[in-house]
Amino acid sequence: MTKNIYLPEMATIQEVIRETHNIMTFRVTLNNPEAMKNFSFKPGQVGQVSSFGTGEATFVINSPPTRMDYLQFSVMRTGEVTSKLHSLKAGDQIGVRAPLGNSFPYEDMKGKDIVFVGGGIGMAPLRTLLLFMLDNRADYGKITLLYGARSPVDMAYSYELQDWLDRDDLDTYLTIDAPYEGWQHKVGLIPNVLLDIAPSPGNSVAITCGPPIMIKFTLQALEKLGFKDEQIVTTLEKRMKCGVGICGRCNIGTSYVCMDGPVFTRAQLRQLPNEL
Amino acid sequence: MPVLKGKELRIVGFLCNWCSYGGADTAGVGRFNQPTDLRIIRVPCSGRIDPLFIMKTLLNGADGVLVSGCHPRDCHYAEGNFYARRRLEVLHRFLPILGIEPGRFEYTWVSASEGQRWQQVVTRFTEQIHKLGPAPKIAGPAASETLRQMEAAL
Amino acid sequence: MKYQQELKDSIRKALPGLDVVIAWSAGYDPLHATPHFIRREEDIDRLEIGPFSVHNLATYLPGLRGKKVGIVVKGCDSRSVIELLQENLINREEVTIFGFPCTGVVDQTKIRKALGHTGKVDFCQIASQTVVIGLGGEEHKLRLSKVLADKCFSCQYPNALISDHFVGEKISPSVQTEGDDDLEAFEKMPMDERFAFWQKEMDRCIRCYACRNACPMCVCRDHCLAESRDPHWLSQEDSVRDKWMFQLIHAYHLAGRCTECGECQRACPMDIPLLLLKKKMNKEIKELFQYEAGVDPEATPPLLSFKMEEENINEREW
Amino acid sequence: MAKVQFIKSADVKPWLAELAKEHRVFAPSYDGEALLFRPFDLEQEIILDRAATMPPKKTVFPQSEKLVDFTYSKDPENLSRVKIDARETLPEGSTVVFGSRPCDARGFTMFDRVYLSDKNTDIYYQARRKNTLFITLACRTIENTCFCNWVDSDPCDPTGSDVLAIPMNDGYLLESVSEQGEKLLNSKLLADGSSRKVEADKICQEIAGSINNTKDLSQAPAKLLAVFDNMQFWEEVSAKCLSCGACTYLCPSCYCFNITDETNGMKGKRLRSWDNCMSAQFTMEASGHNPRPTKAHRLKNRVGHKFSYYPTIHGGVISCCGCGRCIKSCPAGIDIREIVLKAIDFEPAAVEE
Repeated sequence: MTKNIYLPEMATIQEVIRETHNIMTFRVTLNNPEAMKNFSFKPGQVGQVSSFGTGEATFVINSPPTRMDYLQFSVMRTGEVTSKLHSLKAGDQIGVRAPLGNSFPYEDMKGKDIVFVGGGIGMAPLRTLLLFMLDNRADYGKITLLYGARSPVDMAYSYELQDWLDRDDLDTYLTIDAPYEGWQHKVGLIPNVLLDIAPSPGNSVAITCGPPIMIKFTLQALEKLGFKDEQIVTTLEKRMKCGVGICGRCNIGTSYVCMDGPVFTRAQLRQLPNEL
Repeated sequence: MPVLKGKELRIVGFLCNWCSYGGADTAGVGRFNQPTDLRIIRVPCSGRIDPLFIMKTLLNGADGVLVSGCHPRDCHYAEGNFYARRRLEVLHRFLPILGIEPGRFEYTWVSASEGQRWQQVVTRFTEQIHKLGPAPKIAGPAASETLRQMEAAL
Repeated sequence: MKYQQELKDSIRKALPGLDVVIAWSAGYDPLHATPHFIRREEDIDRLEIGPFSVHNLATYLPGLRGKKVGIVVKGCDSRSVIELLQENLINREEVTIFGFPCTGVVDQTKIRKALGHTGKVDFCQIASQTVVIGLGGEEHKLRLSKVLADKCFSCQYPNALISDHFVGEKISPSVQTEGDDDLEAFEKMPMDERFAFWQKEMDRCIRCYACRNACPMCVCRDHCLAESRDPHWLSQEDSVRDKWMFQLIHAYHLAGRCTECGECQRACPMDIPLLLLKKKMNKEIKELFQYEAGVDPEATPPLLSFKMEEENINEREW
Repeated sequence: MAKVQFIKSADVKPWLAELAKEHRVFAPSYDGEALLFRPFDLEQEIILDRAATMPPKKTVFPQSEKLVDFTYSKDPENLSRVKIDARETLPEGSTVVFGSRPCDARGFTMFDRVYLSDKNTDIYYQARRKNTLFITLACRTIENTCFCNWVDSDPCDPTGSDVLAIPMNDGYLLESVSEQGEKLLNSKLLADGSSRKVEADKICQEIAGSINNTKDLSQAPAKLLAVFDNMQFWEEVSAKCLSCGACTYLCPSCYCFNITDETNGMKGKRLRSWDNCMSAQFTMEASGHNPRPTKAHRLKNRVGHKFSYYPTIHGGVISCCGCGRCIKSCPAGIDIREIVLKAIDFEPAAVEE
C-alpha cells in the first residue's frame, strides 16, 4: 500500500514551553509507538504540523536526531495556524507530517570549524544542528555560536543558553539590539557583532538563519570576513502546502523549497532566479 | 412552549443590544407568551448588521430572518439604524431575485420598554414564516451537512 | 471607427506628458480586441476602437495610482471613472480621459450563440448594420443589432460623461428596444424556479474570480474576503452555496456603486448571467433613492448616507 | 496490436449508455452557454464538433476534494482531553470520458510526472487517474487559438488517451491506445474497423496539414530565465492581466492546489482545492511577505513554469498542451503564445549608458 503523503501521523503534545511573548515550543510524540520508534530524520528537515480544523504550517524539527524522546517544534505566532497552535496545551492532539525537505550538509561539515549565526526564531533550525554536532562533538572542529535577538526577553531557549555559555567546546556569543538593564553579553546588531568576533573563514562553514533583513547583512558581513559562497549555508522559507513538491507554490524557478530546500548554500542560492 | 402548532422552523433574529434585545428581555421578564422558533443573535447595533449576514443565514438554510433595532432617532450610536434602514430595505427588495420569498426577511424597531410589542413582532413574524413553510434548501452535501448541524443545535 | 485617426492624434499630442495611455488594439482573432497599453509613440499605430472595444479599461486605473495615466473610455466606462473619482479611489489630476461617441459594442456570447462556434474566424467586417463573419471558409451575415451587448440598447450615455479630450461629434442615446429586458422576464418566474435557476447557473462556477477582477469597482483586489480565512465567509468546497454566496457578496458590495458595465458577466468564462443580480440591485437603488452610480462626481453613494425621513421606505408598514 | 473498431454516428449515444452501466460516463454538452464535460444523459445533446469551454480536468482532479475526514470527540475518561480521529477518504469507481481532445488527455501526462513521480505518489490522484479512461476525439477543426503543434503534439496525438476516435464522415474509427482502452471496445455496436484504417490515417494527415505553422520553442527555457530579472519586460506583458484564475482553472495542465481545513461543529475535513499562481494569496506568507507581490511576478511564474522550469526538470517536455483555452477565455485577451515568442525574441538592449 502506497503511503498517503497527505495523511498526518497523530501526535500528542507532551510539553509546551513559552519561549518569548510570541514564540512557543512544543515537544510532541507520535501516538503510534511503532511510528515514533522508527521515526528518523536529518538535522534541518521540517515537518508540517496541523491543528485539525485550522490547517497546517511548516516548522523545522529543532530537536536533534540524536535525542529522540520527542520531536520539538518552535512556533512563532504570525498567522491562523500558529495562533491556534499557541492555544494548545500538553495532552492536546495535533497532526505531524515529517520529515520533509532536505537537511544541512552535516556530512560535508565533518572536520571543519562551524560558525552558527542565528537571529530570533532563526535559532530554531540552528539548534537542531548545533545539538547534533555537540552530540557528535569529535566529528567537528571549533564551534562558534552567535545568537541575537531584539532584547533578552525575545531570546528563545533561554533555559539552555547558560549551558551553552558554560561549555568549553563551544564559543557562545549572545547579543541584543539595544542596551538592557542587567544584560551581561554583547549589544549590537548581529552582522556588526559578527564582524567583531571575526571568525576565521579558513576551514570553516557558516550557517545562518533569521529574518530576511538580518540574513541580508549577515551575508555581507560573512563575505567581508572572507567566507566564500560555498562556505555559507542558510535556510529559506516559503508558503508551503503539500510539502512534497506537488502543490506548486514554493518554487523559485526550478527549485522547490519544500523538496530541494529549505537548506541552501549561498552558492546554490546564486544559481536560483531572484525571487525570494 | 411554542405558541404555534406543528414543527418549529429555523428563524434567526439579529437584535441590537440597546433596544430590541432589551425589549425581548422585557417580554421575557413580563412572561409574555411567545413562539420559540426564533434564535437570537445579539449585535451592538442594527448598523453592525452586514446584510450579508442575512444572506448567508438564508443560504445556509434558515427559514426566516428577523432584524430588530432601536426606533429611528433613538439609536444608541445616534445614526446606526439610519444606515441600517437603507441597507436592509435594499436587501428586502433584492432577495426575491434569488427566489427567496419577500416575507422570509423582515426588519423592524422595538425599544427596550416595548415588551408587548416584541411579543407581537415575534408572533407575527413566526406566523408569517409558518405560513410560508420551510424554505427551499440548496442541494448538495455541503449544504445538507450544515442543515444537519443546525438541526442538532436546535 | 471613423474617429480613430483623430483619437490617435489626440493621444500622440498628450503622450509626452503621460506614463501610459490605455486603449484597445486588435486581439488574437478578427472577433476580438484586447486592452492596449501605449507607452511609446510607435504603440499608437496599433490602437483600434470599434464594436470589439468591449473591455472597461477603468478597471486598471486604481492599480496605476501614482502614475500619469491616459484612458480611452466609452460612455459606460466613463461612469466607472466617475464612480472611482467619487470614492477617492483615483486622483483626477493623474488621469487624462479620452472620450469618443460609442455606437455600441458586441457581445461575444451572442455571436457564438448565433454561429454555433467561433473557433475559426477568418475575417470579420462590420458595414453599417451588418456583421459579416468568415468562419472556416463560410461567410455568415448577422444583423449588428442581434449581437450588440444588451447594455447598449438601454444606453443613456453613449458619450463619455467626463473627458479631457473628446473626439468626434457627440451623439444622442439611441432609444432602441430590441434587446429583451431579461430582468423583467426573470421577475415573472415563480420563486421556486428562480431558486432552482441560480443553483443550476452557479453550479458551473469555477471560482476563478474573473468577475471580481474584471469589475472596476472591486477595488479590494488582493484583500478580498472571498479568500480570507478570518473572517471565514466562504469555504473552499466546490459547493453551489459558496459560489452563490460569493456573487451575493459581490452584488451587495456594489450596491449603489455598480455602473452596470457588465464586465463581470463578460469576463465569466462559464457565461453565468451575473449581470442579472446587479441589474436588480440597481433597479431597486434607483427606485428607492433616485440614484444612478457614476453620473455625478460630487454625489455620495446612497448607502453611505441617509435621511432622517426616507421618502420611499415604509418600514413601519410591516 | 491496437484494436481498431468502427462506430456509426447514430450508435454513439447507445454505446455510451452501455458504458454508463459500468462507469461514470462524461461527455461534452451545453450547460447554459458553456460547453462542459457533464455526466452522460441520453436526453442531452452531445456536442463533438467544437472544443469544450473547459477540459475534462475535474474528472481526475476535482475542483475541491476531501483528503482527510476528522472528528473531534471528548475523551470520556478525561473530559478536558479531546480526541481526534482523522482518516483518509479515497475516491472509488471508474470513469469514462468521451470526446476529450488530444490536448485535454495529454494534459494529464503533465500531472503524472509530478503526482506520480519516483519521489512521491499522490494516492488520491493515482486512484482517479488509474480509473479514468479517455476516449479522445481527434480534432477536425483547428481553431485560431490552437497551437498543439508548437508543443510537440498534433490533432491526432494519442498520448494520455485510452482510445483515439477519428471522426469520419459516417462515424468514428476507434483505435485502442491502452489495454484498458481495448476493453472498452467490445460492444456489439462496434464493428471491425481495420478496413478503414487507411482512410482514417489520410484524415489525420489532412488535419495535420491544416494547422497553423509551428514555432520552435526549444529556446524558451533558457530565454525565459534570461528575462527573469527584467521586470520591465514582465510588467509590459502583464499590464492587461487582471490576476484572475480563468487561465489556470481552464488549463488542462495546471495542477497547483491549496489545502485548507473546514470545520462544522465537531466534524471537519481537510480539502484539496484548485489554486492558481495568478492569485496574490498563492505565495503570501503569514508574515505578510510575498515573494510574488505583483501580477507581473505571478504571470512570469505561470509562463516560466510551463515553458521553462517544468521542461528543465522533466526532460524538455513543455507543460502546456496548446489547447488555447487560456487565450480564448482570458477576459483581457492575453495571448500566452505572444509572451513566449516575445521572450524568445527578446534581445537585451545593448549596454545602456
